Amino acid sequence: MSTITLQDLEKQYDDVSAVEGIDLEVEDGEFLVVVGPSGCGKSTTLRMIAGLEDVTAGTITISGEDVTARPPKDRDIAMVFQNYALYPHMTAAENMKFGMRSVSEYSDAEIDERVADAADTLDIADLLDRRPEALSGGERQRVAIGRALVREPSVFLLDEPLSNLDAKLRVQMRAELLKLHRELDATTVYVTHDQTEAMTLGDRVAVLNDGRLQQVASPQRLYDFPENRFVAGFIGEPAMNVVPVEVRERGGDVVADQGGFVQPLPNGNAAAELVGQQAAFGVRPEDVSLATNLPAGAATFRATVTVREPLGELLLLHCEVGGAELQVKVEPRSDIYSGDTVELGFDDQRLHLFDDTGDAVYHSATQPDPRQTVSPE
Amino acid sequence: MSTITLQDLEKQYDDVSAVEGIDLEVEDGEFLVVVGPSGCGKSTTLRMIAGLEDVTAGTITISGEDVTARPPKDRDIAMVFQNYALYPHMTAAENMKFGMRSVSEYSDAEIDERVADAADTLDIADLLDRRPEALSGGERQRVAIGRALVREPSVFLLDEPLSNLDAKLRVQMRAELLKLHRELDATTVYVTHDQTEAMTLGDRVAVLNDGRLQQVASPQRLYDFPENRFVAGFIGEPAMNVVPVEVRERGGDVVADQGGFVQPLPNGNAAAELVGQQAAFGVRPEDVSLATNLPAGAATFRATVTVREPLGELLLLHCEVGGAELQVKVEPRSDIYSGDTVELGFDDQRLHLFDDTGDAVYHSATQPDPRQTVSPE
Amino acid sequence: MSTQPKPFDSTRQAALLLLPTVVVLVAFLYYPGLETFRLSLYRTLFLGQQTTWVGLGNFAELATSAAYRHSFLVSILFAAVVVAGTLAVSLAVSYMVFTVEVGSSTYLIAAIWPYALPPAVAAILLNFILHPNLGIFTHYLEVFTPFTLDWFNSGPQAFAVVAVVAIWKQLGYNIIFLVAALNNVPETLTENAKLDGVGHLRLLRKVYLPLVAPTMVFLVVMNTIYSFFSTFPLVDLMTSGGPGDATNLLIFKLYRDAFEFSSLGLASAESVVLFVLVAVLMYVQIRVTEGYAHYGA
Amino acid sequence: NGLNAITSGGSNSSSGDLTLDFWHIFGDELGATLEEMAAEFSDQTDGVTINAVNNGGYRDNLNQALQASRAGDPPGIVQIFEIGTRLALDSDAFTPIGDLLPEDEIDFDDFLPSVLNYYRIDGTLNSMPFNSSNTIMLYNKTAFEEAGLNPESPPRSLAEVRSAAETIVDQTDMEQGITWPNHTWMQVEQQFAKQDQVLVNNENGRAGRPTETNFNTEAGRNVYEWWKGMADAGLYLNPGIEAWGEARQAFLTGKVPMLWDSTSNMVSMRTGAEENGFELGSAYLPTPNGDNTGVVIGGGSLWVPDALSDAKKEAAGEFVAYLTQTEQQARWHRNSGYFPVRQSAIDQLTENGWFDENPNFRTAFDQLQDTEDTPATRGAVMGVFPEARTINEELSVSIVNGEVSVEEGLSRMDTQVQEALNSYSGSYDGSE
Amino acid sequence: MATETDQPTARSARFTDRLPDHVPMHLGLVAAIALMASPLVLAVVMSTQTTTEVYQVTNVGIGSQGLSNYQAALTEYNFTTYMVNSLVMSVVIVVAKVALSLLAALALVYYELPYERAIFMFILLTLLLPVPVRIVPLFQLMADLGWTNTLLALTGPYVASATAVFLFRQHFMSIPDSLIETARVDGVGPLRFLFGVLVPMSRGMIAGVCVITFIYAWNQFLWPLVAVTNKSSQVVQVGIRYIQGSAQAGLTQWGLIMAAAVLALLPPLFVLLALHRPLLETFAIQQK
Ligand SMILES: Nc1ncnc2c1ncn2[C@@H]1O[C@H](COP(=O)(O)OP(=O)(O)OP(=O)(O)O)[C@@H](O)[C@H]1O
Ligand SMILES: Nc1ncnc2c1ncn2[C@@H]1O[C@H](COP(=O)(O)OP(=O)(O)OP(=O)(O)O)[C@@H](O)[C@H]1O
Ligand SMILES: O=P(O)(O)OC[C@H](O)CO
Ligand SMILES: [Mg+2]
Ligand SMILES: [Mg+2]
Repeated sequence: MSTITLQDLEKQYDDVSAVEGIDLEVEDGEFLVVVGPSGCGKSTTLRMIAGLEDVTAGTITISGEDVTARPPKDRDIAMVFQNYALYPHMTAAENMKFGMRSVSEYSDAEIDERVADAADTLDIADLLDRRPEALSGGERQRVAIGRALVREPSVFLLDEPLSNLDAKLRVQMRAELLKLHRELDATTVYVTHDQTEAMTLGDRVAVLNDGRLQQVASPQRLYDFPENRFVAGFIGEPAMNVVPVEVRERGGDVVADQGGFVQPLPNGNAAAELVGQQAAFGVRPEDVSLATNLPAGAATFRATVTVREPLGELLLLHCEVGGAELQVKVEPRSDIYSGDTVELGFDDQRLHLFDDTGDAVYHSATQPDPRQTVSPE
Repeated sequence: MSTITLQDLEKQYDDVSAVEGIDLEVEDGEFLVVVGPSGCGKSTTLRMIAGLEDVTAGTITISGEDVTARPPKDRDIAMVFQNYALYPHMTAAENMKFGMRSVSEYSDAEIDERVADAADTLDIADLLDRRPEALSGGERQRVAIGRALVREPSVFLLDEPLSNLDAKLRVQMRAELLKLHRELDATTVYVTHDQTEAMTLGDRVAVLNDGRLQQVASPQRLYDFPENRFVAGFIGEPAMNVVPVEVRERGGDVVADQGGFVQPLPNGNAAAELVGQQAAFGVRPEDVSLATNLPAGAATFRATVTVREPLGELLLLHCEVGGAELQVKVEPRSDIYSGDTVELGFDDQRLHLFDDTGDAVYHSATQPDPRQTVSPE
Repeated sequence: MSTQPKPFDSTRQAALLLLPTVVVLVAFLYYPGLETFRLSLYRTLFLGQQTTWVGLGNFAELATSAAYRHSFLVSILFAAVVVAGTLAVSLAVSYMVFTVEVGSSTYLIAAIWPYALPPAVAAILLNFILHPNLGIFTHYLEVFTPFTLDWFNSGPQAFAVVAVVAIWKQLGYNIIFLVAALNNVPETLTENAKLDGVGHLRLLRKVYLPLVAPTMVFLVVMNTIYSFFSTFPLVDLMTSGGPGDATNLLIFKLYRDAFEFSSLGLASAESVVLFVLVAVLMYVQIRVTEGYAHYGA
Repeated sequence: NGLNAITSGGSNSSSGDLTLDFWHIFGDELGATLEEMAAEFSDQTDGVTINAVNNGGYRDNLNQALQASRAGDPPGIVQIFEIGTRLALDSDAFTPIGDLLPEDEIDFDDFLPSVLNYYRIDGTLNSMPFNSSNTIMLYNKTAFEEAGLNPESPPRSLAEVRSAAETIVDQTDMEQGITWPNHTWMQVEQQFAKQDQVLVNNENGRAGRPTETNFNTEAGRNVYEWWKGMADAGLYLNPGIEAWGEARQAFLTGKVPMLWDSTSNMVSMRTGAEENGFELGSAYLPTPNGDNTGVVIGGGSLWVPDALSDAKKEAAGEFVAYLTQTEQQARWHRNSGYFPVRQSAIDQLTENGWFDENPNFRTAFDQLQDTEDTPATRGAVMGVFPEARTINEELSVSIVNGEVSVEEGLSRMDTQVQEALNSYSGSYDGSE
Repeated sequence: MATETDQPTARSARFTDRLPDHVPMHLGLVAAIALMASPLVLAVVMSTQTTTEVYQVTNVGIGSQGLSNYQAALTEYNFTTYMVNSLVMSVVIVVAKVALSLLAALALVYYELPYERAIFMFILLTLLLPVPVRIVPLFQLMADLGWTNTLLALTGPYVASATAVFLFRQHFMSIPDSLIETARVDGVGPLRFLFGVLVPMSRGMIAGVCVITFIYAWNQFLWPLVAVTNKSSQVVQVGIRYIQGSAQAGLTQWGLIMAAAVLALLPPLFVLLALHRPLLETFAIQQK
């Protein structure tokens, strides 16, 4: 049973407040990804869990025991660092053994066996005699994971373990990590700033900004029901379009009036209380379509294409409407060029409104699918 | 009239063959992007054009003159480097003037005027007195471009000019570069390893691998009609699925038989000559769909989902079929989990076959749209 | 700099690890250093066996002694010549080593070896090569130029010869640092200048020199310290301070006063003067380098 | 053995086996002779080994000996030049030699009085005279002949030196007329003695601590004005400060016909002249007007450090006595040119016809014999003598090069040496 | 090779194009280096000559003495002893300095240490106290300790050093934090950490410090001159002084002196050439 509980965790450096009160529970066997922009406190949080960083306030519990004051080695954790932290002068095997040798409780035979096991699991048995310099990025990565494995910790902590790899390798290692996690089923906290990693790896994803937890949820829920503008903007590439609108009532419908377009909001009663107020209207580029692709009767409006970016699988249009910019994903082979005027409309099941504090006050989709709110499988 | 012609260009380092015979014509005013994986010879090619690197064999012609043996300063080119190469002890203005001062032909007044013009164009007039350390990444970038501008060269060369910028800024600078190019209309060669940059910036894109030119074409054509497996795999993310098939005839149709699926190939006569042969069958993840989304009567097959990667705007499924893996992009909120069996089918207008040398021998789409083969606008 | 916790926290262990170093420093550096100050207030005879308190008398004596003032001036002049000469020659050589594309590393080794040259050996070699009667350089100098070399008797010539030896010996050290500094200048800056057709001299003056300025400051200080402190063997083996006190550098005078003329107190006062000198130099280095810090690669 | 020596420190002795280092200043043949003598003594003396070590020149030897005494690890016997006598004495680092000598073996009456007088201060003999020299002039008879000068009548006065020099430069290939190392001993100490002028007051420092110096006197000016004139006329070859080797080399290789030199090196000068194929002549040291009150003895004496154990001191005393035995002194003279410090050795050499066969070796001896015993010829005594020499020699360069006038240079010598004297006596709180 | 015949014009054009730029550089370098090396080359030549040959000034051929000047220096003029002494001194200083400085840097960088900055400054400040600034009391101290003429006197004052501590500290601080943190997570002890991680990872730096220290120690002149009065304990640099002095009597034996000088130069030169790579890297850090 290895759960991790953070209670009101805070970290204050001399003049910087890096983490400002985080409450978070990581379940046994869960793969939790912590994501957020650079400097938001991800590493700091992870390092406090590892015991590498003192805690300013709050408590950390691992498997029910308060470890806040314990040195790292007594927390039964293993950590994989961004740059792998392999000792350059030791072979892969020596790297994996070095830490264990510091603990007298293992016999040499035991150590050898564990290393062999880990090497098998990671398919690096024939690399064991090489020094890191003779290993590729992905291989180093696996040795680093192997080093964590041999200690059979109850918790794995990983800090951007893929960010030093090239794009191809990153995709491949991502799949391997998933597979490995499925085999081991160890509680894992994984830090990254890459949203693709976050979305694909996490059972749940914790979004951090400015030292504060923004939202913890399954990946798809995060995408569909961002709890605030930060999450909405951070998850998704290109980012969600967010334009200022006035919420009005028009013929019984609640509408968002931007000037360039007036968009009826379904499930209006959720939005009814906003009537008469300014709000930020959010819609993802893939939820804006050419009028021709919309069901008949949908509200449309005209916009001017300013930039055309063919991305191969799709065409990204930067359009100007009512003084705001909207990015729109359209069919890749569309005959649309900059300067053209296009007729657009929104997918009215994918609209969001944020109030002036940035909190989401309205999603046009009603209920999140229950299967997306719990850990899957 | 500034065209660049590379004829059979080669570059051999002591033990590495960096560029192995490139023939390429860059038209006057064209924005050509050279893209390829790391180490493929992009920078080397660019540096040979600039004269910073000796040529092992071949010739370089600029505006009709053979410049192969000329020193850089006599080639009428300007180059923007990845790290901007600004002199740290000079202000932005001094940086822009330094090179011109080395050439006696300009008077001080002329130099000042040109700098002022360039600064206006780039909107950095109020930064001119600052040292690089006091400029942001994007501003440095612009000063570096400004330094190239003032020389009014007939050719601009840029080597990964955006790679030191953060993601947001990169997108923004991309748009500015496009705008600038439209204003100046100067012949430009732009090196990047980022396919998004290549696709969005280039009038044409030259794909390089292992020192050899793979294909030169407009971005969308590159995406839709890759001339070989390398280009097919390099352009597009995630990469095109490529699985081995046998080409057979079945009831008058030419079909690709993978074992797990048998796919009829439209415009069969193009594929007819392959009948009886092994080939590599290529289809992009977005061109595989759930059977429910296909027109009635389309060929379908069953596959098992092994990995489910929710990417927010879509769901990437890794499926197993006939022993091969297929990546499939489906609706983001689909209720499909790993372990599920799904019914899939291909968009039969987006199929490709490659022979065992990797060359494309068949595209199911017949004619590329003519507007995509010439430089647009 | 980092508030990050350190892996070990036993203060006792740390103290134990530091102990040997601290003991040696206290015993052989701080204690004698302070003792120098104390001794400088005494007049002593015969290697310290007889002492009398004279307060600042020794300093007063130094201040009024024509010989000492002369020695001071000679040392300053010497430092100026050595520093300027060393930097000029090493900058030229370093720039060439840095610029050539072929054989750069071989040239580098061939240029830095004087770093290993013992000053005593340097002195003795040039003593011979520049010998007024036997020196082969002297011979050809006199054959091919109107100059004659008689530095056993000519003060200015002796000064020049010792300076040449001092510069020669110090070249290696300077070239090591300058080539490293030049190599630290991003290559693209050079390439950019090539595109613009910037000439060598202009490139050196306008680009490299400002960029390696912090290294130059560092070298000015190191070379000054060198010319004040490490040139004893040169003077001792080549000129013994002569002729006519022309090469009587402070360090040599200090040695002589202490160990030849047995004036330990006076010599200690001279040491104190030297100490002030190093302190000022170090201070200057820190200040000036800070001023240049923003060019840091 | 280097490793042992460096790790174990100085020479230690155990179980009665005494090893004593004898620090001398000689390299080459002279050093070899001393080593031989030391070895012979060691062979014939049970339990004592003398280890002769060339420890550099006179200045170094004295400095190192004082340093070593200070460090409590002194050598057994130290050779110190004559002008270091006062300093060595004041340092309290040495035992008066008189106390150590085996009474019966030493007959002081047999010693040359001029030598004994030099080293006896306030009635005590502090060190044992061993190698005594004085300054003579060597000249190239062959060159004299070639220039039409009488090789048997060398110049006696400085003016004669100049005219001989001019003639030879005129008549032969030689470009300069004379050389000698810029060395106070020759240009000042001997020249003052010859003119019967004391260098410092209080009877040359023998009647009390000196306080004043007499560089800028007629005696000094006589010499320096002539010297400056020679240099200006290009007749003086300046080999450098205390540059014995340079000067000798210039003379031997035929660059100059005349050389002022110490007698100490007669043997090698004889060989050198033979090798270079000219006939060597020797003469009294010429003086301003041919005056010849006499010379001051030079060379060195042997001192025994006080820090030694009694047994070692005793052994050192025995060795010192051995070195001054008639037999050894005669042998020492034959191998060097230093004149014997004992009459009996001179007698022995005379009897064996040595002086007849080697007239050049007699010159020094005659010059000494002709010397009147005056405060001037007894030589100056001062603690700052080594420093005074440095001052004199440095300023001599300036005078000869014309950077300062003779007057100015000499008066600076007075000022600077007097400053040194003041600070020396000011800090010395020893006897008197 | 084939390209050469394919593209003769291009290639030769290119070559002449580079001529004006690089040929003068090479010429300048060769000249500068030849000038810098000439005294040494001449010394080697002269060291094989007899005194008579030396005195023929323009005779720069290999002399007839062969190596006998070297033999004489080594056997008759004590150079064997001096060289051994220098070597022992230098090696002791190198080993002790590296060991002490590693320990001190370990404490400074990896221990929770009160007054860490103050201690570091305390060590750094000794840069203000080169030997000449403290030579008189240092000599007296050695005398009082009875260390004069011993290895202790020659090495003691040199075995701790601000520079080495500074360099090791700097290097330790450049070791990625994550490596240290890995060790923390594993609970690696200090000595195991030092010898298992720090030392192997600092090999280049240690080699560099060894070269700097060796050359520095070997080249010491003033301090041995003062601290050693006993010839058999003297080091080779001062040995040069003796051999020059001993030639005072007759004709200076320059051949012999040159042989001695070459001997005194060889070890540091060899060390420099063999280990110039780590030396250069180390210097790169020293400058901050
Ligand atoms: N040792 C430290 N001293 C002072 N401030 C620190 C320290 N370490 C981190 N910080 C600050 O704390 C904040 C959070 O840092 P942290 O390393 O946790 O960010 P992160 O989310 O991991 O960022 P990245 O994605 O760039 O790794 C940042 O503002 C950072 O500057
Ligand atoms: N100076 C050189 N000496 C030897 N090989 C070199 C040199 N410069 C480049 N190479 C080699 O030439 C090949 C091409 O290098 P180039 O710099 O052109 O690659 P690139 O496509 O620009 O890669 P990247 O995207 O990483 O910048 C590489 O294999 C590289 O290792
Ligand atoms: O060379 P020496 O031994 O004759 O001595 C000359 C002087 O007297 C030394 O002071
Ligand atoms: Mg981080
Ligand atoms: Mg590149």
